[in-house]
Amino acid sequence: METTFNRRLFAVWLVLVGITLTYLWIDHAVGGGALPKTSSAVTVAAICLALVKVRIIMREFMEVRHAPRLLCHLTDLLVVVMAAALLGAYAAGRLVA
Amino acid sequence: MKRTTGERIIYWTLPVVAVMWIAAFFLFPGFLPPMSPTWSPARVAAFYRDHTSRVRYSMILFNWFCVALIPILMLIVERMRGMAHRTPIMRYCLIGVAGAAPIAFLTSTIFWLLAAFRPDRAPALTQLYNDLAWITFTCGIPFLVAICFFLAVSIYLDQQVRPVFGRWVAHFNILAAIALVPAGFAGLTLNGPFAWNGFLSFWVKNVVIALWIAVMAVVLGRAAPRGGALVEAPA
Amino acid sequence: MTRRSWRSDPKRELWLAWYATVAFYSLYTVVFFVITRIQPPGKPWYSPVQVTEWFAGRHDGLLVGFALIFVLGGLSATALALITYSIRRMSVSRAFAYSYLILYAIAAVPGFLFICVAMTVGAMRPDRNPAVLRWLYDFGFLSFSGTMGVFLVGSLIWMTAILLDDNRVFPKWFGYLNLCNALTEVVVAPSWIFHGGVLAWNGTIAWWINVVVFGLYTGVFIFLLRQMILREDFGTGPLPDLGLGGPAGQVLAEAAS
Amino acid sequence: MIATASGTRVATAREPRHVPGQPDMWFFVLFESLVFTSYFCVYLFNRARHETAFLQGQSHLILWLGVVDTIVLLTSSWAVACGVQHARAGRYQAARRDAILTAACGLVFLALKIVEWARLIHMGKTFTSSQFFQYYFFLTGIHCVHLLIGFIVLGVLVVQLSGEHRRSQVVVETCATYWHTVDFFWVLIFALLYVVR
Repeated sequence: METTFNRRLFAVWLVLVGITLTYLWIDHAVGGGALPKTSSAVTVAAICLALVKVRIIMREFMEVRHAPRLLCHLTDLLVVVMAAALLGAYAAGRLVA
Repeated sequence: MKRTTGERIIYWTLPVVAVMWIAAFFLFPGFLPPMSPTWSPARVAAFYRDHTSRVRYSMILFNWFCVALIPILMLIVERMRGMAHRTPIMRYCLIGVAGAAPIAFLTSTIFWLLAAFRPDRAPALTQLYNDLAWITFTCGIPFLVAICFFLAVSIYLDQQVRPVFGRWVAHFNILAAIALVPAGFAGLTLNGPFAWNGFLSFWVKNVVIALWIAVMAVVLGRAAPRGGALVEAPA
Repeated sequence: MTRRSWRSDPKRELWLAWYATVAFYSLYTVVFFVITRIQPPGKPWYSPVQVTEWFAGRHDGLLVGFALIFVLGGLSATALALITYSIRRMSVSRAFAYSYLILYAIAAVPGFLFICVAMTVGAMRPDRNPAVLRWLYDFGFLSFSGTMGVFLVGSLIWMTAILLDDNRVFPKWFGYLNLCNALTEVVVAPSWIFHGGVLAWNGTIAWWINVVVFGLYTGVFIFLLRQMILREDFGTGPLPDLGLGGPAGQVLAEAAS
Repeated sequence: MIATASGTRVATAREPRHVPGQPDMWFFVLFESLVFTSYFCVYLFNRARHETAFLQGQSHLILWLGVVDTIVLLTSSWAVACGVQHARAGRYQAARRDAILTAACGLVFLALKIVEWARLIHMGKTFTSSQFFQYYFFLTGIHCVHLLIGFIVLGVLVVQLSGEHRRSQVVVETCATYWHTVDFFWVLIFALLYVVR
C-alpha cells in the first residue's frame, strides 16, 4: 500500500476539509444564537472560501494542473467569472434593498 | 409471410372507418347545420341539454374511430418506400405528423363529450367547452396541412419512369393543403365564411378532408408495393 | 445552378427538411415573441380582471399569430425527421431513432397546439366571464411550459445515442448539451406550483434562464444538423470530416454515391 | 510541453500535458457551471434584498449537518481521484474499489440529504413555505438530480474498470470529471445556503 498511496491527494483532501471546518469557526466567531444577524463580511468570506475550494478541486482532483494551458485558463476564468457574478449579484441586491 | 402481409386488411378497414365517420357526422346534431359561434351561452347550454344523447353517442363514435386513420397513413408511408428517394426523411416527416393529426381531433371530441357530460352546469362553462371543441376541431389543422404538403413534396421528388403516385396526386395534395388554410383563421371572426360554421372553415375544410380520404384510397389501391413479390392490386 | 441539378442532388430531401426547420423555428420565434407577444409570458399572479385586460391588449396579435401556427405548425416535423435521420446514421440501435420520432410527434399536441387553442378561444370572446378567461390563460401557459416529460426523455434518448455513437455524427459535447437541456425540463417543473417568484412560469429561473439554454441548444442543433448534411456520404461507417469546405464536400459525396 | 493535436506523448522529465477525459465533458462542466452561477446570482440578489427573512429561514438549518455533507462528498471526490490514478497505473482492482467507495460516499450523502429534507418538512418548512426554503429545496433538489445522474456515471465507471477489454482511461477520467463537478457544485451550494449571512 505504501507505494500506491498518493500523499498529494490526501493533503489536498485535508486542506479542503480544513476549509470546510473553517466555516464552523466563522459561524461560531460571529455568534448570534437563535436569531443571527446579517453580515456582509461573512457572506463575502463564505463565497470566496467556496471558490478557493472549487479552484483546488479543479486543479488537483480534476487534474487541470496537468492539462493544456487553455483548459487552465478557462477554468481560472470560470472561477473569476463566478466570483464577479456572485459578489456582483449580492452587491446589486443590497443596493436595491 | 411477406412484407406486405396484412396490408390488404388495413386497406379494407377504410370503408368501415368511413362508414363510422359518416354515421357520427350525421348523428352529431351540431354539424347540419354547424352551430354558430354567435350563439349566446344560454342557447349553447340549451343545445347540450336538448341533444345530450346524440352529442354523446356521436362523439363516442368519433372518439373510437378518429385515430383509425393512422393505419391508412402508415400504409401510405409504406408505399413511399417505393419512391425514388435517397433518404427516409420524407417518410419520417409523415410519421411525425400522422399521429398528431388524429390526436388533435380526439382532443376536440373530449371537449364535446365534456360539454354534454353535465349539461346543467353554468352556461358560461358549457360555452367554454363548446368553444374549445370547435376551435380544436376547426383550427387543429396544422398536421393535416403538413400531411398534404409532405406527401406532395415526396411525390414531386419521386422521379422515376413509373412513379408510385401520379404527379396529379401531388397537385391535388397541394390544392387540399391550400383549401385547409382558411380554417386556421376561424378564431378571427364569429360570422362570415371564415367563422367556424362558415363556408371556408367548415364546408370547404370538411369536404376537402372527405375528398382527400377518398382520392388517397383510390390511388393507394392502385399503387402496387414495390421491391417485393407483387400483390394483385385491389379495386 | 439549374433546376435539374438541384433535383439530382442526393441530399435534396435533407436540405429541404433543413430549410423547413429553419423556417419553422423562425416563424415560431416571430409568432411567439413579436406577433402574439405571448413570450415573455404573462404574469401568473394576474387577477381575472387583469387577465381580461391582457387578452384585450393583444387580441388581434393572438388570433393572427396562432392562425399562422395552425397553418404552418406541422413543419415542426421536419426538424424531428432530420434528428431521427441523424440517430439512424449513428452506430446505435434504430430503437433510439424511432423512440425520438414518436416522443416528439406526440409532443406537438400538448407542446404547442394546446396553447394556440386556449389563447385563441380566450381572445375570440373578450366579453367572456373573467374567471373563465383566467382558466384559459392558465391552461395555455401551463400546458406550454409544463409539457416536460417528452422533452426530458427525448433529450436523454438523443444524448445516449450521441454518446454511444462511433460514427461521429455529432460531437460528444453536444451529447452533454442535451443533458443540460433535459435538466431545464426539471427546473421548469415548479411552475406548476408557484404563482409568483423566480420559479413561476414567467420566473427568472424557470423561464429566462431556461429559455437562454433552450435557445442556445436549438441554435446549436440546427447548425450541427447542417454540418451533418454537408458531411453525409450515405455510407454506414464514420461520417467524414468537412475537409475542403461545404461545396467540395458535397461534390465528394455526390461522387461517392 | 503542450500535447500535440493527436495526443502523442512528449518524453520529458515532467508529465506531459493532457486534458483529463473527453474535452467534451469539460464543455459540460463549464456550461453547467455557468447555468448554476446564474441560479446562484438570482438567489444572492433576492437574498440581499430581504436579508433578515432569508436569515430567519436559514436559522432552521443545521450547519454541522451541512459540514458533514460537504466532508462526505469531498471524501467521495478524493476517492475517485485516487481511482483515476490507480487506473492510470494499471491497478484496476484498486481503482474499482475506489469507485465503489465513491458511490458509497454518494449514497451516504443522499441519505443525509433525505434525512435533512424529512426533518425540515416535518417542521413545516417546505418548498412553498418561504422564499428561503423555495431556494433551498430548488438548489438542493437540482443538485440531487445531478447526484443521481452521477450514480449512473459511476456505474459506467465500475463497468469500465471491471471488464478487461472495455477499459478506456479517457472514459474513466470523463466519469471522474463529472463526479468532481457534482462535488464542487455542492461546495458552492453549501456556502450559499448554510454559511452566508
